[in-house]
Amino acid sequence: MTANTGTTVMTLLQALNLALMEEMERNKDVVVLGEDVARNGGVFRTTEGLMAKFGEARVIDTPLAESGIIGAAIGMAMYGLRPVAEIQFSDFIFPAMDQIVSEMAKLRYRSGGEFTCPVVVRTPSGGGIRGGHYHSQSPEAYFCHTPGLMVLAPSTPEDAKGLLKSAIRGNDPVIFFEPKRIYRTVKGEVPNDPDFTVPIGKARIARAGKDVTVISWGAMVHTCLEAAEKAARNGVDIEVVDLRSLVPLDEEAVLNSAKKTGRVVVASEATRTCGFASEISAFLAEEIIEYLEAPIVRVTGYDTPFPYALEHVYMPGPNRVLDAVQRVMTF
Amino acid sequence: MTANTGTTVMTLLQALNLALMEEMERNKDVVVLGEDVARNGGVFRTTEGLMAKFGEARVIDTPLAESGIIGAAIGMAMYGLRPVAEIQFSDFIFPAMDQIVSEMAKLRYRSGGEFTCPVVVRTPSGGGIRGGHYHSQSPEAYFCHTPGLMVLAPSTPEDAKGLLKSAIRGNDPVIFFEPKRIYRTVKGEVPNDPDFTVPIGKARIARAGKDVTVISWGAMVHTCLEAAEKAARNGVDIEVVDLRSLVPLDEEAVLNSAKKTGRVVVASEATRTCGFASEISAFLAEEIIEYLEAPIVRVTGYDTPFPYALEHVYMPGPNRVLDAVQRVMTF
Amino acid sequence: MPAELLGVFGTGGVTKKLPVPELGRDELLQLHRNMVRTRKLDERGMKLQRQGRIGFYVPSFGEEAAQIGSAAALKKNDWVSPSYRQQGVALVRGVNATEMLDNCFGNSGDAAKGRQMPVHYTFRSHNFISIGSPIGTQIAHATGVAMAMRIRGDANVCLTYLGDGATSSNDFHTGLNFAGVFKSPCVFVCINNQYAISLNVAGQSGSTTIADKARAYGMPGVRVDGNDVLAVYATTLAAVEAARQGDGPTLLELFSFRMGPHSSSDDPSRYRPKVEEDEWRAKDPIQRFEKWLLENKHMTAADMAAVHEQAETEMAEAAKLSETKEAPSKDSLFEDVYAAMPASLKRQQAALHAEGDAHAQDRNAAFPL
Amino acid sequence: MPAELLGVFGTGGVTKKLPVPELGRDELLQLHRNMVRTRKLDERGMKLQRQGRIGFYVPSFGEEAAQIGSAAALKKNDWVSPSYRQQGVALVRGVNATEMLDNCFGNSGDAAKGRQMPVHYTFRSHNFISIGSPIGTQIAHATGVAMAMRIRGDANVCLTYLGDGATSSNDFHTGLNFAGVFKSPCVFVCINNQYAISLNVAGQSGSTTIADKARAYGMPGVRVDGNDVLAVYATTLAAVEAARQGDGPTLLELFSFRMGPHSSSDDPSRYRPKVEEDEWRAKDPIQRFEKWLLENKHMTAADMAAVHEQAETEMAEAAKLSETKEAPSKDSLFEDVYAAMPASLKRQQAALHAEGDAHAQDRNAAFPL
Ligand SMILES: Cc1ncc(C[n+]2csc(CCOP(=O)(O)OP(=O)(O)O)c2C)c(N)n1
Ligand SMILES: Cc1ncc(C[n+]2csc(CCOP(=O)(O)OP(=O)(O)O)c2C)c(N)n1
Ligand SMILES: [Mg+2]
Ligand SMILES: [Mg+2]
Repeated sequence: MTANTGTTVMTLLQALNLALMEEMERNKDVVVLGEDVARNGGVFRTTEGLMAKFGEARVIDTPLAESGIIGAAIGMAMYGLRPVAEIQFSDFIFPAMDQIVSEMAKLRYRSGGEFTCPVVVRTPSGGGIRGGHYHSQSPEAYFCHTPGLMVLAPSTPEDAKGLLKSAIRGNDPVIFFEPKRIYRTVKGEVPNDPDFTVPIGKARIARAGKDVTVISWGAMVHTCLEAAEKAARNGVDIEVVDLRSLVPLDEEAVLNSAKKTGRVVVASEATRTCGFASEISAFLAEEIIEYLEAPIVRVTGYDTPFPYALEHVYMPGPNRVLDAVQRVMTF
Repeated sequence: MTANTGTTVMTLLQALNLALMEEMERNKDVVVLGEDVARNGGVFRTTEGLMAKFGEARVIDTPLAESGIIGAAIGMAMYGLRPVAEIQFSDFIFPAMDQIVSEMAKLRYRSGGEFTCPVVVRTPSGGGIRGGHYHSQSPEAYFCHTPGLMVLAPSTPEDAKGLLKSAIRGNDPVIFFEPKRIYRTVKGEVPNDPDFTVPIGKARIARAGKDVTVISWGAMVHTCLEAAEKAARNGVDIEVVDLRSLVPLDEEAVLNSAKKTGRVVVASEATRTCGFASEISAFLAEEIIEYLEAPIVRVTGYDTPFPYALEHVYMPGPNRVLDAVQRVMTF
Repeated sequence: MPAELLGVFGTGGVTKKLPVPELGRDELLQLHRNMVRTRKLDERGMKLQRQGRIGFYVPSFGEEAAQIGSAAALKKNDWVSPSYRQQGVALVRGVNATEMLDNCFGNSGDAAKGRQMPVHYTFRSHNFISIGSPIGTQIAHATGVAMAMRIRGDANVCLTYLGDGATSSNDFHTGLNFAGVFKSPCVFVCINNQYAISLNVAGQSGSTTIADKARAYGMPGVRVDGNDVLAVYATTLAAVEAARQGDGPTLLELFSFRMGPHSSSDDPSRYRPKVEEDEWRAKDPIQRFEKWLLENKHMTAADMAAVHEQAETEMAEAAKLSETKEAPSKDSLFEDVYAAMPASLKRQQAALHAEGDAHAQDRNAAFPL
Repeated sequence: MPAELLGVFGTGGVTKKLPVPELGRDELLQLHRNMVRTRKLDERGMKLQRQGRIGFYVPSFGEEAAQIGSAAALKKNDWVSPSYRQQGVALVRGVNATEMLDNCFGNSGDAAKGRQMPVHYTFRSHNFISIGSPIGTQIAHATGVAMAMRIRGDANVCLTYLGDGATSSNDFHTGLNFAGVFKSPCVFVCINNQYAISLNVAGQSGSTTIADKARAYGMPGVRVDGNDVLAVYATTLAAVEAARQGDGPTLLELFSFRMGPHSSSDDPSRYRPKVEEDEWRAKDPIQRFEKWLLENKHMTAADMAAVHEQAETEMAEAAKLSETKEAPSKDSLFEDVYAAMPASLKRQQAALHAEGDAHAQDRNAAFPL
């Protein structure tokens, strides 16, 4: 047991594991279910140790059916539990799409608030692990386009822990995208207080700056920060906004930063057309176009399936972000 | 048999039925499958008469499983057929999401072009028939965000026929959204020539104008045209761009109109966040922001599930389009 | 060897006769009364639709025994995960007709706040889960509810209803498979009315019976004459109590017939022979039960007439009451999307208010289908 | 009564003995050779992965009889809809090892143009469908291919492979259900290796056997000793020929064991007892077949040693060849998304070119997992 004060340095993966431990400890209605989550502790080991501690009744290895995982989680939630469902890779969320879009997202609304659906769907997302087509995608936009769902995408251990805890304690369904590429490489201070949470719907200024606003989320935030360090050496001061929460969006934080700098880049790994980067861009073009000194430039994955051998060409790196920054600075 | 020259006035529904008749006649690899499409002729009667004419082997009533319909259609297409699959309402496409996103869209790419997937998925879409939550949605954005798919959404009988025929003859998978609200109410001249097609990827200027560009697709085009007539009476000259094809997008047509007027409204029935309206907006804000005299305003459904009793409040009508036009005109 | 067809009345192709279940006279009359109420509610719903007073209706004609007999086997704390043809089940759970018709009118009295099409009910206080349109999804929910019951250690059961068409859905497979693995206290009641809109059950699956599908999930499959309310009651009770005692789930096939159209939008003459309908009209579950009640002297013809008349009046009055209630407020459009309204929805709501009544014209436009 | 376990060798829990199928010596040796080649290919694949030469590998250790025996029952014009553990099947279809290892290296020789992870093959000219990772989807494709064969009037059969885990997927249900309804010429071969990553088959489904699931779809279910290549061959042939003659589909359960890890990323010691692995090592399908071949004097020990050595050399040389081929071109990133490249992709491609080599640094960054 860690002390209730101070912080501990840990990886993003450890922070997630700790969040699950603490919430299961705190509330016996919290249950975990998914493929390989119990005995095997998850293919990424995010649920390691949970079965040993909380037993097979609350940490459940399910058959291989995402539709069943989410469908069962919805039923559990209606009965009063707080299921945390794992989808092994976010690429495999699509067999559950009907349960998520037609049921989970609409249940509160269509029942006039009689039934609620506090299910948290945790799912590792994004590229950079040489996973090719089906172990690399960033499908967050599908869920952002589905009213009734909250969509979270933390980038630091602290936020990962704090947001996962908020999601589990909240009363809405949440799709929680975990940046698997940086599960083990990004470390950071995480508050020890088991009641530490991060509020849903608040962005984080990952780096303050005055020349250009770069908006991002998930693993890509680190790419943007790297770009910002490089730019600083060339005298360009980038503000990096880490959205953390895509839905609900911290509109104020986005508007304020964009108004302040007048130049905006939105960076995301997902394919370009109809991605969440487009939404941010459209929001700004509708709300504060008069403040903008340059086009709103999107840095994204290409409109192709996710490749294997050419992954490193496909994924936007810091230099691609810098190209966009250059474009908006020199417009 | 109609003559090969001239035109015939018909409803959108009749135009779709005729397109299916002609393509099945033309190529015996074309088969139709779906729920209630054969004996019953489709719940909207779009496939009426096909079974009588082409037999049960080519017009197939399937069991109740969208995943099976699309999965089987993919297999058929790989073997060399050209299946036209019906999803009874676009709201019910989600059980097939895995087959569409993970398989249909990626098959050509992931096989290096060895396997192709010329499946056309026809599906009635949109609100306005008092269908509530599950018979009214406009889910086109999910598919626009999925590289490998073409996404079409005609608004007139001529385009409905011409685009469906192009889709069936083409070699890519197509999601074909039919504007069910206007199946029977919109009539128009349709060329008799059985080889008449409308090219995929070309927008249509539904109404030329010089003051404001209003971009739309599907049934909403008619709402925009109605708004344009009203605006004309007040001396505002609206250009209505009917995209017809969302993916691939006629970028040139969109850019040209927006540059010409400098004021853009994008109108769509779908929920707002991450809708295709946002994509158009983001595209313009990235490519030609310097031409714009005003914010790019989106007129869309609200970010709620689709309601029943208040459908008429939810759906954007001509006056809501006019409010947006007013906003961009008076900016 | 395919599953046997069980029945108490012993007619209609039954291959194995069951004993009459132990039920007191009051209970028998209650079954009868609810079957008649269901019929009358459906007649009223269809009439309201034909008159243009409500937009849509889904009758359950012919499925009264299947609904009433099965629902009667549940206890108050048990849960129901219904599909959209379960108005009779709701009546047994204690819902009153006005609550249902409020939904059909989409008025401000509707628990779903007028947000769904008619017959998409939600009755939380009756443990009757909100109904959606997508076929099959409720099956997996039932399994989840039952899993939760076990995790909590509650001696409750979740019973779900599904059609023959729904047996083809993804969630039939996952719902039954999960329940089989976790031995969840769940009963899967398939009302096989032989049609999924226009598709006959023979085109729905290659299996000889639906009950036979249970074997794929390691659970018992039981096939029952679904127009025999006593057989439905007895077999459901056995399955429910087995589930309650930890013996795991059962798949129950209630073999019946959809006597009416699929919904008020449907025209069965396009796809099924009249003789089939005539044949099944002779097996009307209410008439069969009434015959048995008369023969066994539980009721007189006069008693029955009174029940019919009361139910008729009940439904007429419920309709009258529902029709007077006003529409939901514009503000309700934005509520209940989330527990708390996010900034984006507040802005959208404010924009709607700003429109004022300027758009009344849009709103009153007639819809074309 | 659950399905019987059929076998020719008659060991390993077999409850019903089958006659030795009529196969000439060449055919027997061909089965043996392909089993050994599969083993050697897998050993090579794992080695290349451990050496860091390829990024990932999925061995099929223990499933050689299941793959080779079943694939040998097909004709050239038949189709295969595989999952990701079917390298042995590809060898039988006539694919050479270099074609496979080109895929594992993701090089420009790969038919999939280096776009997929290792072992995700595509061999159009061998009627071997492109492999995806999502579990189960290929099952519905097989049904569609078979439906198309019937529509075209071709006397071909489509055979699909799936794991025990895949029996829980949506598309297992829809694929088998559609095939049952349309009597499609399809054979569903489930290689029950008893594990889906860490989950034992007992946790996958409540049904006693996988073959038992066939009844839900009105098709025969056959359970076979999957480590007995002759039994696999004989039962698959019967199913394939029945399908070809219009008698409809069969579900075949090949009962086997995954002797290796799930993939090169997996560590089975976390979730399964060593004794289980030891027990099954004694049932190694290659050893069992070799024992039979020796006993029946089809081969000598020296013959066998030669086969092993040849296969070893074949795979080593294939790997050497594949390793020298260069990476796919940057331009290939944008090809094959559509039949023709749309304007948006042309712009994206042009932007990449405009970057030139400025981003070499991004591209050479090591990946952290
Ligand atoms: C996923 C999905 N696909 C299609 C539909 C359209 N649809 C509504 S009811 C129905 C038939 C259902 O048949 P069955 O399950 O037998 O129930 P019944 O109507 O006979 O009670 C269909 C196809 C739907 N609601 N959901
Ligand atoms: C839809 C989907 N969910 C999860 C996964 C991750 N996954 C890959 S293989 C596997 C287990 C498959 O087991 P089985 O079907 O028995 O095949 P085997 O690996 O034993 O050959 C899982 C869960 C996936 N690929 N697809
Ligand atoms: Mg039915
Ligand atoms: Mg397995």
